[in-house]
Amino acid sequence: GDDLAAYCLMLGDDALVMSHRLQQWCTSLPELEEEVAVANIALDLLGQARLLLTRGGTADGSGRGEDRLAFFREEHEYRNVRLAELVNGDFAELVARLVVFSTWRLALLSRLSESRDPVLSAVAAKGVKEVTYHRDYAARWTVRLGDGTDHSRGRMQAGLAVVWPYVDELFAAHEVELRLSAAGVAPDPSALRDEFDNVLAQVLSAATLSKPEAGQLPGVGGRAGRDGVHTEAMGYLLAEMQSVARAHPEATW
Amino acid sequence: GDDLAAYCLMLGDDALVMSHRLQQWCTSLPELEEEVAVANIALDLLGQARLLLTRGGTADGSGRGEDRLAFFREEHEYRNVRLAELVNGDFAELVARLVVFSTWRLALLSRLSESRDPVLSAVAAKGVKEVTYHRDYAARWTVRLGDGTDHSRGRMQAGLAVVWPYVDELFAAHEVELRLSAAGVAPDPSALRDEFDNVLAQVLSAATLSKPEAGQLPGVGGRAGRDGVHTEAMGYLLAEMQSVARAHPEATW
Amino acid sequence: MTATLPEQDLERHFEHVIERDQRIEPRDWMPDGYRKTLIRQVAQHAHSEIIGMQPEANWITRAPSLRRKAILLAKVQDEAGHGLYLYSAAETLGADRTDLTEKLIESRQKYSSIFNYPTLTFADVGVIGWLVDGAAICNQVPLCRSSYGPYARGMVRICKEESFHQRQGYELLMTMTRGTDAQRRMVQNATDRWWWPSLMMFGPPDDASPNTAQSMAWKVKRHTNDELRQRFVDMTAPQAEALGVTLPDPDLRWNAERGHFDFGEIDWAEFKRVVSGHGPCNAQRLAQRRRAHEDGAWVREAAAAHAAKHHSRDHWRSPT
Amino acid sequence: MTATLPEQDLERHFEHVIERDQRIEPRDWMPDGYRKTLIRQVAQHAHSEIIGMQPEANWITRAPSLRRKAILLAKVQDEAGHGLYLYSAAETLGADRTDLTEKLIESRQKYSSIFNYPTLTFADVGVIGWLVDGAAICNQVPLCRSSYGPYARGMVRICKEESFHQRQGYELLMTMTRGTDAQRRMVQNATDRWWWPSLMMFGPPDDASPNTAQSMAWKVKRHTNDELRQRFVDMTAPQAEALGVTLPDPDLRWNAERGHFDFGEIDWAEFKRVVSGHGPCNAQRLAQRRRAHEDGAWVREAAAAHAAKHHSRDHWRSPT
Repeated sequence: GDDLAAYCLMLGDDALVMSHRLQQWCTSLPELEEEVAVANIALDLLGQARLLLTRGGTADGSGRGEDRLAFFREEHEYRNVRLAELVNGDFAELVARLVVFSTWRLALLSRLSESRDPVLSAVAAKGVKEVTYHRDYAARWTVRLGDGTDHSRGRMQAGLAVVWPYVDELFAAHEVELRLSAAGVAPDPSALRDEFDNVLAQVLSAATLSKPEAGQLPGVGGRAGRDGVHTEAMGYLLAEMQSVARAHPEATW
Repeated sequence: GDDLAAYCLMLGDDALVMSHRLQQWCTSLPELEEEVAVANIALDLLGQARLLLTRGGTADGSGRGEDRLAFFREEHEYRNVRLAELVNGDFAELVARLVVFSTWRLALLSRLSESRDPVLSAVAAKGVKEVTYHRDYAARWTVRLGDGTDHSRGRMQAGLAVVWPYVDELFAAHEVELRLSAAGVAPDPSALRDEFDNVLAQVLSAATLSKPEAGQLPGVGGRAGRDGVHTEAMGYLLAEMQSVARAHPEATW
Repeated sequence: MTATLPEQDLERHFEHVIERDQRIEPRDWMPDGYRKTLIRQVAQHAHSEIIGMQPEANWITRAPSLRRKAILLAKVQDEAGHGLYLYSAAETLGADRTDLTEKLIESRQKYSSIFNYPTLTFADVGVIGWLVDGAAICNQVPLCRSSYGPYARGMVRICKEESFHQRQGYELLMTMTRGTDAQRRMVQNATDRWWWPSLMMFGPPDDASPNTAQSMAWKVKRHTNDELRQRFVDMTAPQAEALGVTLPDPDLRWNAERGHFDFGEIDWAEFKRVVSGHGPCNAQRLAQRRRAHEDGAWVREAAAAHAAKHHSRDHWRSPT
Repeated sequence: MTATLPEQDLERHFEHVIERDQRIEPRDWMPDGYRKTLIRQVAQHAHSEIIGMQPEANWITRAPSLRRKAILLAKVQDEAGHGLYLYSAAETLGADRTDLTEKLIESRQKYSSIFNYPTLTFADVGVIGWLVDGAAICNQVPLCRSSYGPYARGMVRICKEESFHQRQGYELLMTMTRGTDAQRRMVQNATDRWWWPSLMMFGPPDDASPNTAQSMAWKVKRHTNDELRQRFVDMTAPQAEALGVTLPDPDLRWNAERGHFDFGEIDWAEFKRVVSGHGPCNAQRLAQRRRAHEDGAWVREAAAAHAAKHHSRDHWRSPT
């Protein structure tokens, strides 16, 4: 129960926090088509977050609903990977983050759709369709920017360098994930690395870009997002996201 | 009592919110000397805010302390002018806002130091010394940037254009101010305009800059900062400022 | 074929189509004035959808429930979609989207003035759905019968989505007014701020609206401003009562004789100020649109360069 | 005068001054190695003050009481002041502040690794005051007797302010541990994260610190790393007990025989990673410093241009 709940929060928080960063792009994108597409991706992830948080609140017996979990947890209770919380940069950074995030998430959800937990499996199966589109969208833009102008190529390469230090964390297994993997409920994150590397290699090759050399961002005392240890960006994100809900703790909306 | 309290909140909120915007500059300034100076101005204004909010909480008999007022009021209860809440731009915008804000505030505090209210008068007298320095600092930078390079001159002129629409609001008298003015407690804001215009004219002339032609930002249905009607920037500012205090409403610090 | 007909016959055909309430289509001949009027109308509508995203997008990241966040995000996305759709309709008239965007950014074309007011609380999201979308629907439902085919068809789809948004807004307000005192105060406060600007959405009074006659003759406008405004007030006043909020107009009351609600005088001086660029958010809205457009220039250039290299065929195919 | 003395005599004079615990002053002759070592030491210290502003400045705008906000803002301001003061001291050795800033930004000079950890809660502000300033004081108090005059005098002032900061940090923690459960948890959590990095502030163990001997001979360092580390642990362990927090080291205990606290093994691999640029915030801290410096370039140029025009005399005088 507790492991399953913790796992639902991990994947749910990834989606919720990443969705927040995409929401912040709203009205700032380079074309209206991108406004529609990025809002759509943000909506898909928000939908995934809602299902996963709801499942998490049921699984741990706490009876906390999606809103209780989204708006009344403290930073250290959030389980998302730090890639999701990274402060927004330019459009190239958005594309870079999205291609990394959705390639990883698609690999994860594909395997999770075979989970022994029927709810997780159903949520994942639905997510696979969505994230397949996200990955394609991000990959197409990676190629357009990488193989566009000299200027865009430089910016796309720089965008990749910004997000790359957050990559290893995606594949580092938390003990909860290891136990659920042993139980056939969730994949071992480290098993997703090959698929990720292969897809990224294809995309980068089509984009005439090279894989960044950046070192990896360590945790604090070995603890990172999955343990509730985040970056300094996270507190500001939650302050914004939770401000109205917390100003009216007794309200229903 | 209520008018006096409202007035203390007006001047206190001006200082608190402006101080917040200066605090956000911390570690981003062009020189270490500017780090020291801007932090110093932010500290002075924070000190003024604390005295004024405390006085406000006493005057209205509510017994609310400075922290209750700073961290647990809603946006519409904040009485600051909208100039104070404007989102930070570049260093030229900072200088432009500071030269406008402190020229106005110095004119105000000078007269307020002769208030019939002994507390207000003492707070103002202390503030006059501080804000005299703020104004000099901002005026010196206005001149340096205006009469520096062609590039800096253009940016300084642009910075002035950004803040100028917020100027008229500084001199628009709220009914509370009019009643307190009649009672000899506070100056009528409109009476400060000449001094402001004169000082700004001198600074701009020394800086070889021209007075912006920008139109003035109206309120909403005639209501603006002094009535608790702010800009869209204000909600984000308060979400950040109040986040920790509101997450721990029972705590003492 | 039509190209060989003399201008007089073309004009007679055009008028005949209009008279019989049929549709003018992109390749049909149309008078220059008709084309210009429509381009302006459709472009302004498109601009309004795009600028109109901003006041609502302002609350997406702070929406206090995930369900409301999803609803709001979907709504703002719909507005982007409407904008795209409408720019396409304008392109069928020979306009160019890039050119229209430039005109918006340089203040040479307008958008609905309602979006020059700030959204100050989450209740504003509900009130915009209720009043602003409500007024937009009153304005737009008749345009589903616009004489210009692509616009009329676009409006059918857009109106359907707008009335969905309107119901969602009203439902949010219902939930809030049944909630805490603070929530009820927020709703009242937002209603106070948005009511009069909503009435201004129908444009100047008929006696100060010189283009109305021609537009109505061309059937690109089907009712006068004052007719639509009255319809909106008649529809909205009972909704306000059902919500338990007070519309900020002491003169608002049912007139049994007229069979309509009477209402107070609109502050037309404020209307003119805001239309002419001096509302609380005009500069902010345009600056945001300009920033997005300028910051995106390198991206659009890259996409164009890539398309030119690869004959508009993407180089990357998803591994399956 | 001194310029005419043979090098040997100069060196003898220098060593004599050092031996007698007198001060070397900027215009005195000094060996190249001494000068270089000192420039590096003082510059690293200056850089540490400047980079050290960031983790604390992170909480200024969110400080949960106005009193704590003022204390924190004043502290961060003090750090900027220390930085200025120390860069000046480095300049007395012939270094150039602009050049030192470039070296920092390009990672050619280091700063204290402790600032490469994130501040995750407001309790971190208190713990930094208590542990990080506490460790800094242990390091720096002996430097008030540095053989180099300007640095020694700077350290007197800086240490005075640092111990003020340290008391304020401890006092914040006292208040928090007497507060709510959530506050106590925050303090414990912050202590858990900062304890080991604080111990690393004293540098590698003596047997891996090859420069210590020369620095001690020159009296620019007065105690070994391990001596200072022990002193810090001995000072801090009882403070932790008074606060009611647990230091995250199961091996920490009083050793009556030694008259010191024993403590566990430091993770020197982590130390090396962070020192060599791979801590949780190295990139972020340098990027922020670089951004401020680059964004400010046009301002510094303008100031220089203005000064050149007006012979460094400001053109504007305050009307009085």
